[in-house]
Amino acid sequence: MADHVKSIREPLVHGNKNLKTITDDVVGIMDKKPTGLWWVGFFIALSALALGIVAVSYQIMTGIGTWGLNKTVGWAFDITNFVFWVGIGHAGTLISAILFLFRQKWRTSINRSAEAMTIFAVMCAGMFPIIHMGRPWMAYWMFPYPNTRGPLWVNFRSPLAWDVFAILTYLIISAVFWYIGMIPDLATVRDRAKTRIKKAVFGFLSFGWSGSFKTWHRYETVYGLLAGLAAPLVVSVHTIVSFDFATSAIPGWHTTTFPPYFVAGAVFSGFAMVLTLLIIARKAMRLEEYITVKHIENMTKVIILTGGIVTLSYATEFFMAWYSGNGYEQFVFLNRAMGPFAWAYWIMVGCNLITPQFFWFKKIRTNMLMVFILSIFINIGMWFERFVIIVTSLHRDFLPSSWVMYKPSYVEIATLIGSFGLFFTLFMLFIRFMPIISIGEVKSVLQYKGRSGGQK
Amino acid sequence: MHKEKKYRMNQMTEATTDSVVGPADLETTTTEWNRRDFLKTAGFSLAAFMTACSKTPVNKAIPFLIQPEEVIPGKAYWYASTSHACGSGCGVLVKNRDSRPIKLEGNPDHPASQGGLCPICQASVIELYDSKRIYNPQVFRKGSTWAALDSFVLKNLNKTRKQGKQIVLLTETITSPSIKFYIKKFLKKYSNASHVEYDPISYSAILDAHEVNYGTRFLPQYDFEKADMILSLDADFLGTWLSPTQFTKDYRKNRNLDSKHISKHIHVESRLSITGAKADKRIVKSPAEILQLVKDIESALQKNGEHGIATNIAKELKHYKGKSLVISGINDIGIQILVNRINKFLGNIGKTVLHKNPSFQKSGSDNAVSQLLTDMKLGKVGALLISDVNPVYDLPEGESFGELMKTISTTLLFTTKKNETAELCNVICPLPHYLESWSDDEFISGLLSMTQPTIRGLGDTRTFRKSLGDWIGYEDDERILIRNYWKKIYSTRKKGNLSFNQWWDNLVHDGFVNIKEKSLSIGRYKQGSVPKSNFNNGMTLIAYPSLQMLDGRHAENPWLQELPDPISKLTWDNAANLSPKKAKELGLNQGDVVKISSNGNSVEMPVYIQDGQSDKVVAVSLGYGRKGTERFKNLGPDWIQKKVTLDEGELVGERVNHLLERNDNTLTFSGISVNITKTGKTADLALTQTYNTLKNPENTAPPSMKVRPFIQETTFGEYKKDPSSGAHHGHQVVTLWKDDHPYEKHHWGMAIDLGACTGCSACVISCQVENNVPVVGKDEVFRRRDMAWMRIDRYYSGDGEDVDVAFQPMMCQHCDNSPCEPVCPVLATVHSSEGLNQQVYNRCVGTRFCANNCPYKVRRFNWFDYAHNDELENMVLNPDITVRSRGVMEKCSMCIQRIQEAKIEAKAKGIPLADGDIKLACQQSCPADAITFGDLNDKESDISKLVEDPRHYHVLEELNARPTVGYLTMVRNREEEKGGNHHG
Amino acid sequence: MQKQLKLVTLLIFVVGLIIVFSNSTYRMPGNQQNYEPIQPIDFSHRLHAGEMDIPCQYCHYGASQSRHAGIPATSVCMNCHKYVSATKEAFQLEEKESVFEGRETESITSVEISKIYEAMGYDSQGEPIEGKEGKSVEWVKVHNIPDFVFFSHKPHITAGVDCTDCHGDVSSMERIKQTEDLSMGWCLDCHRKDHESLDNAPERTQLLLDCATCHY
Amino acid sequence: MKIYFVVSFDNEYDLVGATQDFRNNGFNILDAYTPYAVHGLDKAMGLKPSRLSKICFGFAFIGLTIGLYGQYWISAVNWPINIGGKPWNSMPGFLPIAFETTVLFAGLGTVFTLLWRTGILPGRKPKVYAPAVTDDVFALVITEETNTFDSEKAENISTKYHSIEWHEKLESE
Repeated sequence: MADHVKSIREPLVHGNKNLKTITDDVVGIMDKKPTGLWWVGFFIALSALALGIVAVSYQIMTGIGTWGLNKTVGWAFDITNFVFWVGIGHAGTLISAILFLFRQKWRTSINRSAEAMTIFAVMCAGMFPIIHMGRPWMAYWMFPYPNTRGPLWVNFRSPLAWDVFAILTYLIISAVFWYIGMIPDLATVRDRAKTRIKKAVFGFLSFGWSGSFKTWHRYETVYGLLAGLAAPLVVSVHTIVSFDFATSAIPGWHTTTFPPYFVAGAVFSGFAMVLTLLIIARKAMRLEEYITVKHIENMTKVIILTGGIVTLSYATEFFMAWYSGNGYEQFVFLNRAMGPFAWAYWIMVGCNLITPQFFWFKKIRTNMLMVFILSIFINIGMWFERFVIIVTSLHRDFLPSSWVMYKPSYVEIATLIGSFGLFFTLFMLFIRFMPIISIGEVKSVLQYKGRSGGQK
Repeated sequence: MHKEKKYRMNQMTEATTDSVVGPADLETTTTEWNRRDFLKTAGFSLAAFMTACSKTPVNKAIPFLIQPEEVIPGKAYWYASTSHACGSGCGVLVKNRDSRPIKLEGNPDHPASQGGLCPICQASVIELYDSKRIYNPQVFRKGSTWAALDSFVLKNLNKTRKQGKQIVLLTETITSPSIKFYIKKFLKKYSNASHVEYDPISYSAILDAHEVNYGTRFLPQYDFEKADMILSLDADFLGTWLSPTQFTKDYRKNRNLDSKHISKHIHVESRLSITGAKADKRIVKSPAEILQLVKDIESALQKNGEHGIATNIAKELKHYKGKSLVISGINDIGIQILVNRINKFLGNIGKTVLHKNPSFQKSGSDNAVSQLLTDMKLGKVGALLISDVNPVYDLPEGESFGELMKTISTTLLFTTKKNETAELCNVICPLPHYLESWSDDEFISGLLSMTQPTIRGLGDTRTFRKSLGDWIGYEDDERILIRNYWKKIYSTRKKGNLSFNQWWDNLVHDGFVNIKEKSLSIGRYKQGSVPKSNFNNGMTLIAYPSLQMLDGRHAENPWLQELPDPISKLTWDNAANLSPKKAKELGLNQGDVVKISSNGNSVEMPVYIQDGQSDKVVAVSLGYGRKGTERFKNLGPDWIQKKVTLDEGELVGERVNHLLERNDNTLTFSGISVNITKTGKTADLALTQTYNTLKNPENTAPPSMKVRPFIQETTFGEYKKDPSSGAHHGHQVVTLWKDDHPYEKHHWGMAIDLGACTGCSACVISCQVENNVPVVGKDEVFRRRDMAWMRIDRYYSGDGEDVDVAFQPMMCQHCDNSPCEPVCPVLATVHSSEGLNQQVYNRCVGTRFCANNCPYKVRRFNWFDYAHNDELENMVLNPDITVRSRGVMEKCSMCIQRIQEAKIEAKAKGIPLADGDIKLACQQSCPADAITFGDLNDKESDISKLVEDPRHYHVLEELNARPTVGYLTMVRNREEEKGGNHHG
Repeated sequence: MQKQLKLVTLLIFVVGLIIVFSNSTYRMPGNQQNYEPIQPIDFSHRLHAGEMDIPCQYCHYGASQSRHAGIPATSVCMNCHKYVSATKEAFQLEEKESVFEGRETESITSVEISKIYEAMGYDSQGEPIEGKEGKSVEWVKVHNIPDFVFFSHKPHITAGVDCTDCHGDVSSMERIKQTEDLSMGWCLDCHRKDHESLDNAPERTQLLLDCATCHY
Repeated sequence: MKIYFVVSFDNEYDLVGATQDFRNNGFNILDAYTPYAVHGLDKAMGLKPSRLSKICFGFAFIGLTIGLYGQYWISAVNWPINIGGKPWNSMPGFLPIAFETTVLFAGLGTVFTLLWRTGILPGRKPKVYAPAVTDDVFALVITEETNTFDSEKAENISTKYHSIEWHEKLESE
């Protein structure tokens, strides 16, 4: 009497898939040889990574002087990249945790790749606090470990100490959340594996998962708990990253609007990066049926929301500066808009304010090429937002005698390219060797959850 | 009456020439694997962590062989000596650590320095350890011994006498009575010899004018303390003119705000100098206009004719008869004669212009030099002995002088360093640095200053006096030559009735002694006629001695090359300063390279737009383009984007001396007509400050704050009415926090009087010497990564010619609620229980958040490992302070090493620390006593009184960082009703 | 069976770790405790400071006046060793031998003391040789404080700290050994104590916990 | 002697129905093996809600106390250092890290308890009762003593819910 319920809602997975075809589609990608497009993407990413590694090792050997910094502008590309990559990381956890708590079923086909993107982005981000140090070989002093110096611990009042804990917790929790979610799929891959090595590797990786429902029952509880923990973590990590600026005394940084402004900016640039990646991945890996236009559309709607919040934040900053009557704050914002770095400021405002407005039109929302291009513009805008916040507030703050211009050095640009290289290399490897889509969860949202396919 | 012995006296009797410590054999014994590399790799590789008993680096401890008494390793002791860095003869105390001098401080009792020193003197200590000095005599550019050199010289001198040619001794002003005596003996021995004196920065016009007016050629002494009214015509007496440290000390004595009136200082100049910056009233005039002004003032004093500004200056001068002082730094006889007449008319002679005990600091004569040039052209000169001057560089006719030298058979140069003249001489006698030689000097008549060696001579050098002594036939050594001379004339010159030996020991111990003035026959005053001066009215050139380079003798000094010019903030270069209007007129902007040419000679240099400069003048600083500065070619860290600032064969800056003119026997440094042409090339100027005013830029100025309130300024009149005038607004300190940190023992504080600070930057160099601050090179300064812990911010207000200048020395403010401490993640910067912000170099990992968060931007970061591989130059490092490696933050530590040393000393003696026991390096060296340091918990200390002073304020008080460094409002003696506080 | 095997290997590993970490041979990098290098001259502190009870500051006179206690110059050794050129027993033995062999008793010099004479540029009898330049003895530094620490003996001597507190019982050491690890924590244990106990430093120690006390 | 009766279905609805039926008929259900978490199967098998959420709260509480007291002890008790004039006990400054340690302890604690409780650990071999359970087959395992097992009723229920396959297996203790 297995009747299937015809839902009035549009099916989440097109092309009347059934359980078997889903497994074949997703695991099939891992068996086939990668397409030419994949190899091209991989080599570009790898060469960028190599350039980055050369630049970073040269900088660590020679000194921070190889960057374009000076005594007034102590941070520029390094912390811009850090905040940029941490920001991108947050979309993944948002999709997998917060949308899970909101029971948004459409997240199932994109949450695995989004979480992977999170971990790779946070790894890129985690690299910068270490290499931006003058003496990275003493970086272990950032941890409060018992030592023979009295013991001399750590300054817990410093936002950088908070950053260390925040980024590490975020990396650990989202990695655990991603891996736990993947264990059932690894088991599926293990059972389908043909070659002995794959069987051994995935056998080891899948922790002996046998699909027992008693395990599933506890697994679902833990998955819910982890989602519950990861959700506030998203908001708290980027709040703490924004504290790096909010708790300082520099005009243009010292505003209480920073935490919500940064979190919205993070989700905004995170979703843009997810869009950029998935539009390529769905084309390259032929997953159009799983990552449907509906998914892309939903994500663009989130971008409209968060884009709006970011624009509101720009306006609030200007209003607060005017309203506060504090001459230094007013100067910083006038200097941002009309000073020497005005070009960066207008790129930022242009990208972050105008691009989301295009998504109001359904035609644009569903046109993959347009969405791809706009998502890139958003990330350019968001990179410049962090650059403008950091450099313009530093290069002209209180005493005019220390006003200075900043120009990036080649090593700094190479490090930025290197960080993109690292991100895309890891993502390419993930696409190639891991199940891109969470098989278990997609199966659980099929219209007809059985073997014989949709129309019985 | 033997005083309590404070300073050590050099016991060495004879200059030990046998075992000489050359630079080569100064190897140190660190093993190849020193501790810092070990820790660095340990941090990097965990392997060291695993090895149970890693090979410990073996360090040696090597004691003395024979223990010299009173020398305890690690304990500093002091010598009293005299500085020969710039020829104004300040008395110095030389701090000696482990038998090497590392720091100079002014001798508080010495009348010339009165405790202060100028930046040039502070920086001259590194030139002692210059591995590129000449360390042994050279004949025909081959190293040889003194004996061979002496025989060669004597042989040639006799040969020249036989040929009937002249022997010329060309020297700078000789201030040592013993050298004058031995020169007289030398001239007696060689009848055809003559002695010519000249000063690279010539003052001969003053001496010649006094010859016209008083019959004898002398330079009077100027007493700024008694001068209630000072009219200075382009004489930078607070910066580079004659004896700036002494003048600054005296100038400040007469500006005590508590007395009923303070001195009034009117300054007339064509370029902006630091004296002009401090003047109460500053008038900008080109040299020709200054000549006209002096004429008008002189005639206005005689009450004939109405001459506008000249008449009210004359009126004021008459008001201060007998208590005023008129001086001029322009090397033109006409102007100097007019100045003499005005001083005579006002009755200042004997009051502020002292003729009875004149100054012997400058007695060079341009006339004698032009005479020498004609003789050399006629080939009359057979032997040329040059001592410690560089004529090929200094004189306008430098090239031709060089050619003529080639025609002379024996040319001999006494010098410490290779320079332009040394290349053309066939005999070079290396001179010792003044810190390793004996000398007696009478810079001011009646004051004998002693110079004694503070280290055993590096290299095989010999002084000019010893060489003369050997050639005349005296066999004994340096010290005996001086001692015997003074023993002979002791009876005629002694004051008081000490035995000679006792007198001599006091002299060597104290560094100076007052002796009877030599009577100078000064004739009756004659009006004298004013010769026609040839300043022309078009575009003229002014070549001025810059505060760091003076006449270029210290061009090889890295500290001075990197010291930013107090006005233009330019380092490692000299530039053609043009006024903004003139530059716009010629279509030039900053950094364009222009060609300045005048009658055939030309020079190419970048333009610097200088506010407050006359439109008819282009000002260029002397002392640059000196051979020997090519050593700085690859100074500074090496990395891919490093811009090599000196190409092959290029020198630091451009030589300008060949543009000077010599008309009717005086060397004119200003008023030379030039024309300026664009060359289309551009050059980077390494400036340490590129935004020069407290006004916000036009397009981004917020309505609520047009001008930033960091400088408070008022006039003396308003100050008398309301002492807190000029203050911006009271700031009431509000805090939510419980005060967990009361300062029970000490609470160190500092106050800087903006009215006193002249911007001379002696504090910047003194701080650099004391705290081992590295030199980074032109490219790094251009990238704004200079390392000096102190910077002097110079803010203009007003624009064009009528500009007010304010100097604000800015260093770490040691805030109580410091923004930098809470943001450091590894506790590398924390607050001490005595109110100081501590920067722990070995704990810092270099995140640089503290530097970003500091509102005053006073923190410096070690971007690279700055090279310390010159073994000899490392001798100047202060052993009490760690030399920072790369990746570490550093900043003003308020000379914590001096505070600790004084506390340890007081605790050892069991007496409490008194106010004034601790003097910071900057405070000690300041000629204007602008910096006060002390314990805020001690209510009787100077600093506590200053904190209560209504003039006292903090910069950025509204941030509630609660800095402990306070500033005092600048008070100018000026009547303008708007209080002159453009600074708003 | 397979489970027991795993348990056993785990146990061995833990025990091994405890052995390695606990015994004194293992030291963190930079910790020089029990460092006892061979010196160029086998100078015995037991004999000089112990038996003959020469006060520390006779040779290390810098301790009360400067940051370095200072190793004595060779001329300080010569104050006594100009007369003492060998041990008393050696002299008595020589006398007995010379009487036995019926020859003159020459003055003998022990091996170590001859090194002093050689350093001073003297002959084996301790007489100066014309024109011979002496060379200081290159002692091996035992107590090496890192160069970013400004340790000064003077305030410690003023505060009445005894030499043995930091250098251990030197008067019983044949060769100087670093007994304490001289780590920052070790110094702070003393700096944290209230100093009523020490005679003339009765102040509270909060001042001594400032970083600038030792790091600048 | 125990007997294991394994029945496989090809869709989740049959599995849930069959499980409910077996339980009503008093069979002892060992476990079900499904490719994904079937909704409603836990009620059908009569599983109690998992105690892991309480354990998660426990770990979170531990994390919070360690975070807060740890920072206070370090900053104000062990070595109080004056940092920018801030009071010794600057509680607001300790909150961010306290939150992070709470989440970290809660997350890791719960996950390790899960892995330990369900026995899925790296290198473990899976227990396989029916093939392709991780692909598209839904299996149910009943275990009874051999003598009390009514195999005939079991087969009726299996066929009633169109089971695709079933078999019995004897497992020696």
